[in-house]
Amino acid sequence: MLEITTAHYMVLSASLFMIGVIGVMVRRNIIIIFMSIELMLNAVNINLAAFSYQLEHVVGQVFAVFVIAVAAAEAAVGLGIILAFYRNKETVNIDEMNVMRW
Amino acid sequence: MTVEAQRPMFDTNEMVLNMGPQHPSTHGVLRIVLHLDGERVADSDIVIGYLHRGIEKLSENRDWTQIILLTDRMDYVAAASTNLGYCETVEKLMSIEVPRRARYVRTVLNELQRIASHCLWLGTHAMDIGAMTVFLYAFRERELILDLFEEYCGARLTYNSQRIGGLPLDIPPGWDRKVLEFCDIMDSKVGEYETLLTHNRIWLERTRDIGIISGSEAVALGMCGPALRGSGVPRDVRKDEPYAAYDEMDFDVPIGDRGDTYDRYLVRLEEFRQSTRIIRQGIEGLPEGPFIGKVPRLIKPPAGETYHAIESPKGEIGFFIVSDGRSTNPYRFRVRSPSFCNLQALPRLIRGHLVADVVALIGSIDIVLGEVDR
Amino acid sequence: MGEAIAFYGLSAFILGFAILVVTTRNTVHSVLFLVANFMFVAMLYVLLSAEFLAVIQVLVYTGGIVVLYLFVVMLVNLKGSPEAHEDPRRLARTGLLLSGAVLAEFAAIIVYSAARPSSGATVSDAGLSDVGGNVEQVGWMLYTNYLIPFEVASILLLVAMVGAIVLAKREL
Amino acid sequence: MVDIFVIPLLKIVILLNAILVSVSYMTLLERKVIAWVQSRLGPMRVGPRGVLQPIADALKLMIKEDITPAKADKWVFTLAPMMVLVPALIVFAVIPFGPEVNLFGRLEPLYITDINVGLLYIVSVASLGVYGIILGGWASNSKYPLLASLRASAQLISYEVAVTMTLVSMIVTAGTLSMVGIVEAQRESGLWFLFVQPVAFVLFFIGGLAETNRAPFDMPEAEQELTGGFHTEYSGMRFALFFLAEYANMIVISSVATTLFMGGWLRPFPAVEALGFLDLIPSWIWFISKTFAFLYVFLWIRATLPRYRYDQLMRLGWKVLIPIAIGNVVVSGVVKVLL
Repeated sequence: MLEITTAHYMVLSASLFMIGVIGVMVRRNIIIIFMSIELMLNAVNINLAAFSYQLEHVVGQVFAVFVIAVAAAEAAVGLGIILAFYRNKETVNIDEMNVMRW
Repeated sequence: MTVEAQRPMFDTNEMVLNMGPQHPSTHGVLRIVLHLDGERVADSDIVIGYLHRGIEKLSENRDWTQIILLTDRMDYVAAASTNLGYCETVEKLMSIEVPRRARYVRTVLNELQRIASHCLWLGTHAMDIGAMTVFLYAFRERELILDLFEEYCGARLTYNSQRIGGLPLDIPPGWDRKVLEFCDIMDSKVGEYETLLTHNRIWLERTRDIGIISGSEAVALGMCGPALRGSGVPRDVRKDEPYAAYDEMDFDVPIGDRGDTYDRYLVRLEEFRQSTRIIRQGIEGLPEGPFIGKVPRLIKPPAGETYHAIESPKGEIGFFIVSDGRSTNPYRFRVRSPSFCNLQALPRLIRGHLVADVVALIGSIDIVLGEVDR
Repeated sequence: MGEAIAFYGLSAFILGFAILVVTTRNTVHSVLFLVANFMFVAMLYVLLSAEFLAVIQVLVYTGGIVVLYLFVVMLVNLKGSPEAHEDPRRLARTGLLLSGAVLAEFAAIIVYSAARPSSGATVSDAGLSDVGGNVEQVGWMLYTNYLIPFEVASILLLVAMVGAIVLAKREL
Repeated sequence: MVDIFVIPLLKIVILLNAILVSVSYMTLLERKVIAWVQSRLGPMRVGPRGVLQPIADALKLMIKEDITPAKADKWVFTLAPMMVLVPALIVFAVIPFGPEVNLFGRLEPLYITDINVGLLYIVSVASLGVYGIILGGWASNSKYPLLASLRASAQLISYEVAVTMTLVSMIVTAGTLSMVGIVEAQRESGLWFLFVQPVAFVLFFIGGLAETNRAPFDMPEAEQELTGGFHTEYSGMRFALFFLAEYANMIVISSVATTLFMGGWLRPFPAVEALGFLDLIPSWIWFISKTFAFLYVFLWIRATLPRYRYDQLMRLGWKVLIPIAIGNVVVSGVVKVLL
């Protein structure tokens, strides 16, 4: 147990990912759902960094950088949508986001 | 803080913000209810009356000389001008001839008062826009004027410096020389203010094109004084209806051309220079003679009514007084105060501007709440 | 030994804060826990000698993206956050499903690493200096082998920026 | 054991105390400098010529009642001042106050650590300070602080872009991210980078003023407009923490500017042999005096200039500073490749 292997990092990553999934499934507040997605992306990054460490190659880190870039884009657009939606419907409950237009 | 508590903090449409009555840059107890669209002022309500002491009603129960004391408390940063306005009105009502020497000293006092008041305005106005050093520089010079006033009448703020028919005292010996010395100091210090502000890019950005008001609109809103002259209207009671010794003085009335905050600033800065010019003329041409005219022991003006206005630092301050000719106090006493009239233009000025401009514009119209609320 | 303490400590914090993010009612607190979570993930990257990634994590994620979240949370200013499904049993079903998935995943990892011990060489043995948080190496990779993905990512960011402005602006 | 635990801990303790003392004395310096500019004396009562004023202030702030507004979010309200101060303090870990010097027979560097992503570390940690400001304003549950904190965070994020772009051009020039490496690069080139990258220096300085919320960019705490800014509802020690953070940030910006542009601990004109006698002055004194020169300029500007309006500030940041910074990066890159 005292020897930390890549498997340890994978278990951590899997657990973090699952917490993110649970957040997405259970919570109704779309902002929380977005944050859960960020948690999942972080879990992926931990995996990438761990494999990069194991394989002694930086390509994993390069991919993690791309993931962060995509996360930034996703957050910007997603939050823009939340704001636009909130302005019209005065809610952030995902159950009420059931129309294609308003 | 909140006017409508049930409103969410960030309504997407409008937010109501209460500025004052305890706010560091509303210059007293002015309260402005701002309806904000983002940070832009969509509309505003001005709430006054927090400093109402009923001076007008009070005056109707005081005898004529006691009222001078009350006028001190109206525009408390320019008490000498209010004193003068009241005394001249009563003199007009009673047709008292004021000796020439008294009229000259009154002119000098009035102009000293104008410089002191403008110093206070400049300091606070610059402070509102964030230039804190100007504040202390301007107060440094104001202090010299207060010293001069103290030497003349013993008080530093509420002077009680005029009497009906003339002055309470002749000028102390050597005072005239000190006043001239002060004029020299003042002329150089105005240059200092100008170095700090006039060509400062940030100052220009903060004041240019902020609160533009055209001359006709300003007249329609009843604006007066430097705030009106900044819009290009050459209205100055000192020139148009000379009182005291202004008809014998040579001076210019500076006017602006755009009517923005910067122009109002320039007009007042130029008035510093014109005031020292008038003071020099007043001291150098000071005639000999008595300092108070022939005034009856009991002041009891004949029945009648009169209106008389003078140019106070803030603008045209007018007194409308009715005497019934029987009692020793006025039947009706009413003041047209420049701060009040200028304040009416504020909602028009701040509409469409940002919150930060609101404080710049309050400074730019130069109000004193003691005079607004009376 | 030191690595084990660091790993378990960080993992506990990461998972703890992640759970708090998902369970907290107050959205602002939730964002704060997310910040803490990201900081600990950054520390984990340092443990994996990916310093560049750690710094980028703090700079972009914590200092940028989450601030954006905070902004939005304040702008929408929720009094009571919307909660609860119409069907409460759905929660239980989801939970069951997800626990199964997690268990399966753990099993897979353990089986995998037990079955192929040779490739699952302990990372503690791995040379730190070769991979080790080398900014130059990451930069080199980004600008040579991964130049086209890099450019695509920048276009993506540009598009996202334009999109976010279009969406959030009240009237154009 | 001594090398990995005792020495660094000792250094951290010494540095932390030095920083906190200099931060509190910054308040005195500010009051004195501004007073002199305004032809006043400044604090004179506590101690000879007022030198004990910061201690009196600290005592006063500590014994004052620490008020939490009834409707405030108590946890966040308490946490916010710390979240501002901590990033400002941990940045000092990578700032090199001097090279390796001989102390009691040991060769010790005058910095806590030299990591290979030093500059990025500073940028990223500094970007965390914005949380404290936003949360402080939000947790107060009051309008003016909220408005001020939104302003502050928008300002910090905007100017962070410009400052980071400026730092990129410095990285290109120096060829390293390590703070020590940047100073060494200046020694090798024999020139302070101030003369190599004057545009970057000006941009960094303006951006630094905005990042530390100093005049003329001090809208977040524009007391004339917002009655005090994001810390309106704070009192006592928590209020003091916000101020400690502001001054600590000023020192950070000055130290980083010194390291990047003014040769860090190097003497002026490090390549000119004729000035070798200046090396008699210890390196850390050079560093501290340069930093103080910067701080003095900060105060001088505060005493002189009016305040920008919020939209003008944003316009300046996005339409002037960021384009120039990007252009500067491109030019630096091209020059670096061509030379």
